[in-house]
Amino acid sequence: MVDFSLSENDERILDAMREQSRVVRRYARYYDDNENELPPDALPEVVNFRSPYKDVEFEEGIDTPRHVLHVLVSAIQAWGDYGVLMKRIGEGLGNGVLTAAGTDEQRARWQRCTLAIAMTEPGCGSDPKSIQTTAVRDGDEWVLNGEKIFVTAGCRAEGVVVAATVDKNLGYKGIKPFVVMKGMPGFEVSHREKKMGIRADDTATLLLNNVRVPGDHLLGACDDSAAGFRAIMTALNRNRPVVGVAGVGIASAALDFTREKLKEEGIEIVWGVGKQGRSAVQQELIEIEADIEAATLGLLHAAWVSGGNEWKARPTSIAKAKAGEVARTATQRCLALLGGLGLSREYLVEKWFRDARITDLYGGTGEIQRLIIARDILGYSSAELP
Amino acid sequence: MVDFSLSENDERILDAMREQSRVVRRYARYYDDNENELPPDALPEVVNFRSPYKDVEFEEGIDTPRHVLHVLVSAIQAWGDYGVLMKRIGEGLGNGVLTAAGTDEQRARWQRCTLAIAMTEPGCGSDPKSIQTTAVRDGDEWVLNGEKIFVTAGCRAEGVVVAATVDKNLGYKGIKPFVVMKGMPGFEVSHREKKMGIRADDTATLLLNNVRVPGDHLLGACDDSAAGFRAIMTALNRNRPVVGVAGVGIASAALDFTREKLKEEGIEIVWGVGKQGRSAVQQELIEIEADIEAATLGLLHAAWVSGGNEWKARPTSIAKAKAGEVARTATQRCLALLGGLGLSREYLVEKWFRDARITDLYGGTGEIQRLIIARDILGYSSAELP
Amino acid sequence: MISFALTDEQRLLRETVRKFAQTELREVARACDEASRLPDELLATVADLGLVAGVMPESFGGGGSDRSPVTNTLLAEELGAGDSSLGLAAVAPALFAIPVLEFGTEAQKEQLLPMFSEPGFHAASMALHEAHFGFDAAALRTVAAPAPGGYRLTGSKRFVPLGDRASHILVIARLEESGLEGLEAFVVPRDSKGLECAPEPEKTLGLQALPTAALELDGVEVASEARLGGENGIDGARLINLCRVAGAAFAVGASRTVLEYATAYAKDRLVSGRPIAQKQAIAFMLADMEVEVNAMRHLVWKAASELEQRRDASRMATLASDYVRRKSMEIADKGVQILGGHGYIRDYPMEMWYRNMRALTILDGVGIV
Amino acid sequence: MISFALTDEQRLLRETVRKFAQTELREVARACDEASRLPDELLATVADLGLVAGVMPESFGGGGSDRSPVTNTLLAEELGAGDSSLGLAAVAPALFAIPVLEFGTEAQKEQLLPMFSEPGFHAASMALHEAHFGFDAAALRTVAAPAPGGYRLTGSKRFVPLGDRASHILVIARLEESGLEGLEAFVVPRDSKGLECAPEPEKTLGLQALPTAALELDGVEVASEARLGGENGIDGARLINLCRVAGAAFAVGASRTVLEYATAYAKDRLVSGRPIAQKQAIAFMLADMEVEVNAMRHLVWKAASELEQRRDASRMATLASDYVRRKSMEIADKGVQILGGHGYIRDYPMEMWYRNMRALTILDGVGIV
Repeated sequence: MVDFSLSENDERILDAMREQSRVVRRYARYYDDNENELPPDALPEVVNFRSPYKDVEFEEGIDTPRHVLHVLVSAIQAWGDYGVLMKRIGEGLGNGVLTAAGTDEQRARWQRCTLAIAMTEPGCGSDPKSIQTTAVRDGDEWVLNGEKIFVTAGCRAEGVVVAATVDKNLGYKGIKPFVVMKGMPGFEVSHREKKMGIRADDTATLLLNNVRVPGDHLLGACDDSAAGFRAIMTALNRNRPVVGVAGVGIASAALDFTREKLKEEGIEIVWGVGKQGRSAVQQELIEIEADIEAATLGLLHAAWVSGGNEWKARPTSIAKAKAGEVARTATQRCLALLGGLGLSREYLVEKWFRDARITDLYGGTGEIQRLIIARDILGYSSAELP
Repeated sequence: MVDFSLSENDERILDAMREQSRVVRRYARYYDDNENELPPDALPEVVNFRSPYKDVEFEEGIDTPRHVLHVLVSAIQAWGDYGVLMKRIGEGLGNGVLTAAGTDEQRARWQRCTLAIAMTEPGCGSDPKSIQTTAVRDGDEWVLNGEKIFVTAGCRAEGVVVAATVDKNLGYKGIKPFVVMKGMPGFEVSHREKKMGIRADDTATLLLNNVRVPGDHLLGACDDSAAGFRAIMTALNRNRPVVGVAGVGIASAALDFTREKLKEEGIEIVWGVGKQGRSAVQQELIEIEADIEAATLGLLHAAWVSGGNEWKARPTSIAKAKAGEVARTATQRCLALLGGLGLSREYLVEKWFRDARITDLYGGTGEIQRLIIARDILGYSSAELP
Repeated sequence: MISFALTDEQRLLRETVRKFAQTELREVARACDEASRLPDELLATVADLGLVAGVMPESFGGGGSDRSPVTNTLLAEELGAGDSSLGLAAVAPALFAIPVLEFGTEAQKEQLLPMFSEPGFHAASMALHEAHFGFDAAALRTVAAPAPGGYRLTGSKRFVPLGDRASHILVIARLEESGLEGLEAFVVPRDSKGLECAPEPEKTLGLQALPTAALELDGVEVASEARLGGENGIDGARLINLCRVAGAAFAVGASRTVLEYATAYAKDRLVSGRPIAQKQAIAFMLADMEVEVNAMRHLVWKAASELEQRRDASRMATLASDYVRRKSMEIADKGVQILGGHGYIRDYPMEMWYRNMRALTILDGVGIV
Repeated sequence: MISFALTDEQRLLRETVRKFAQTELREVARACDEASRLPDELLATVADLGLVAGVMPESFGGGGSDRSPVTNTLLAEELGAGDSSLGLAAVAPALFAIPVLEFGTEAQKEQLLPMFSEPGFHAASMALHEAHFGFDAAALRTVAAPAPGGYRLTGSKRFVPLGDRASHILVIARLEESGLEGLEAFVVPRDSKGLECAPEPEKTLGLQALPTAALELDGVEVASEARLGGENGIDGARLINLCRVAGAAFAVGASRTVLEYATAYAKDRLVSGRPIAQKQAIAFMLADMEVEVNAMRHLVWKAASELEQRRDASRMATLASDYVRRKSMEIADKGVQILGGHGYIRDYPMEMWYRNMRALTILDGVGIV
């Protein structure tokens, strides 16, 4: 039955998350101001909090499936802050590649490490197939050379799954995942990016200068299948809905703030009144609220149809496209409604404007999502619709 | 000196045009309802009116240059009606091709005839180079075969300049203009298009079935230069600003109507008030008004920089792109502001909604204009940005 | 719990209505639009489908299905996808039947509902829209003045669906308060004294196959029993929300069809030997349309679900209808743009959808879930 | 007569300012943004350019150029194209000097204008924006109450450009009427009793190189001679319009630079060996930006021209500023999108422009033409 109401258990979980997020938010300005510091893996207040799901038994048929509810939980997390978390999980995106492409032995060896993924390069934007980082076999070892940018958690991670090509003639089939651990000679974190927003976030540029890794650091087999490449792409794509959810979380934070402050000035939405009876500000608030609601529902829908398995491509791209757009425009419009005061760093709303902008850029830009959607509805390959 | 004020003479001309347009508008509904009838070349009231420019001496440095003022004059004409005119000029778009490409003899022979241009075909949309209509030399004659659609004034015109290829291998250089007069065996007006709007307008589908025309009906030389093709394109492009101007004229008609009717209901724009003090409807009226103002200024600017010569490509495409967009959205929004009553054929505003939609489709769609603009600012050829 | 799952019954019903809409509505849509004609045969088929009778209580001869705004929303999307004009006509009697079912006293239900379960199509309607520009349901001008033994209704109504043939019309009027809370509904038989009911004076921009009427109420006297819900009256906000969601659901369906048609067209249409769909400018328009069809549908579902659960749905109905009003027009606009000149001529359906979409998202009170 | 022609003088001046803005402003813009720093050397150069002194009457030692909001609009575009933050700082004294020139009594002009023609940069400013959310110049909360021999000013002002160093501040307050008509301006020296003038408590999202201050006016007493224009006061609507057009003109310049930069980037940036500018998705964004930069500029010019001719420019100033507020933000947004990840990191200027654009189109009263 179509239903969008929350059960008591659902509400308990969301309330618990909200409580954590309110605490997290106290740290938001600090790590925005001090971008050279990384937020800790856990905040001091973590002792007072458990996972919001803990102590809440799942009731089949009454409670929202956890993989669906998790959209709202994660949105509330980002509503608290994008980069500061109450407690960071030990996994990076690279752990997904390890699980998917690694042998049992490889998995056993590295599964306790936090692994990032290093994919993007200065010369390849949205096209992973044009990777220039090379891995050349030399006896029992691989020798890696190249530069990787926009590596999420690249500073914090203990190791990195580096996408490198063993044979450019093979195209994407030649691209293999290599585990490169921090401290290996020639492997260096060049710098943490200085960004407009999400400054608590750890985005690194990595340099590989004749890094020699043992032969078994290549995850999976060195054949001409695309398995390794696919494992990397799948792990990266897993970030897509996560970024979308963060987008609506940040947008909601901005709207909540805007509503609250305008209410203090005597301006709020009166529901039920037709357009003729609304003020311009009320109308704009309604439009922003509808956008956020639509983006949230899109993400819930994508989670729902994916049924707890890998996120399905089309609904996820649809949801991500909308969420990325809404995160941009909602924060832009909220600031305009608030007037000059919203620009001041006294308040977090100017930070949300900066933070939100990332969500239409990574996890696949809005343009990439639209390409995926268009190809899917048209039945086109990427060659037919490049 | 930058100036947007109108001189007394300017105002007299515009007032004279407005007066004519108010009369023309009385016929608008009739020819919309009776699309099988063509409006007459001149309305009965024509005896009371002269050209709005008549009797107004031009004062250099005081009056707006006529080629610039003509943007406003034409907009007011379309504000009256798009398809019904007080008096139709004897020239068609094809006469421009005759003038540009024809020999003195050809010009002398056909210049008094109204000539349309037949360019578009069922299989070629925005790409004139893929024309399928053929002209094959047979002794002293050319034998033409093909189908032409969306021929403006195709029913009314006495003759048509048909774009046909004499050699497909030559590409656009093989495309030549042929004068085909009504009544020539094998030349037939298949039908007048039944359209959503601009129903007084004469848009025809023409069939050429072994039409034999004398050798000298090819305008200009039958060499492998692109002169003939260019003459056709230039004549067609001349329609670009005309269509844009019509767009703002129709949009203005809709806005004027909307303002008037909402004012009767007590709703009108109060200038000077900030966004915080406006109603949603006032805000929307302001946005529509700004759009129309911007589109109008763009057309005035294009006319100004073209200095009375052929319209310059970039400013004209910029102006046309904006005008086409505004014509669509302004009429859509006006109807939404008016509520259900605006949908009734008791009023003309629903007709303007239909009429306006053409202006982003012909004279080059909005997408074609954007391609032209993008190529120009990027310095790309049509091969580089197809 | 959050769920996007339809019940088996909903799936089945949706499939039936989809088939009907995609064949019987869509096939005749253009001819009916051109002729402003609603075919009697079609109404006979509609009656057989039992769209209205099905949800009437068994005690009044109906099918006894649960009252479900969500189910009706699903069906509205399908009807809108077939043809909004004919689709609205098909379910217009619900404009009368559903408010009676929801707000009527037992006596009113007993008196007024059985007619919808009788064989054949029974036309009844609701009169909400009024005869002035900038209409706002929250600022109604038609008034119900208390009169001896009942009320006196005065006002001008427009665009009453099937007003040309409706046996009864539910006239929405303001009793005391202003705003949506002040709305009341009165059962007015078409032969009432002081009631003038004439076909709309002119055709409308869109929805041309849907016959609509203009009503003049010149102090029409009705008994107090004619007030829906008796002395308690109706929940005016809920009535308007049910209508707003219906209009939005029709627009979702119409938008879906625009997208499907434009997609197929863009793949077929060659320029320089290649389909225009391979141009990013076109492909991205299609992608945007797909994104928005989904967004609109989700908002409408959520609003419908709140109505189904009898929560206060004013927020969601406002968000959904306002969003759909903007986005569905953009979708139809893009549909026309993708077809180019073909989007402007009546040999293709797109221009009709462009007109219908504007009408659909402006007219208040022509559908109900 | 309608004319888009600049005078020779305007061309010359524009060329000078363009050169200055494209080199001296643009080169240090990023460093100044990161450090929230306004270099003194820059202000010295600005003083040499005579942007403010040039338009002061010769009798007060100025250049005696005609007062021309159009010229100032052209210069504002150039300064915005170089760097909005530094550009606004450069012409901030005009926020004081121009209102005095326009509305001041002869005595006020004689007293207050000569300082702008002295050697070096003379800082003065205007205080319009207030310390509450949803600020609206037409609903000012700072009040001027008549007091013996003058007025008593009470209120909280924010974002006063160069408020950290201004010798005099023109405080905008409401005297009697509400709305723009009720606005009056009062000359307040910075050492006035009851005036607290502190740097903004925190940095702002954008325009970080522009020092701004917060003012607390706790019953500041000023003599009646401090009221600009004497008993006739000022034309409040005109003052606000002059400010709105200035903000919009800066945004036009900033938008132009965004477009130029994004265009060059898109041609340079290769994906799969081809420039991204060859993708229609990117190329169409650039085309849209070009269309809108032109549209914005024309609206701003028309508003400025009406101000120049001393017509009632409220309509055009509203249209222009409202349009520019929406479109310039979209342009900066597209600029970021075209640069992708590079649009988000501070190694590239685009993210700064994105922040500046939002600030520029929101802050009322930081520039004047």
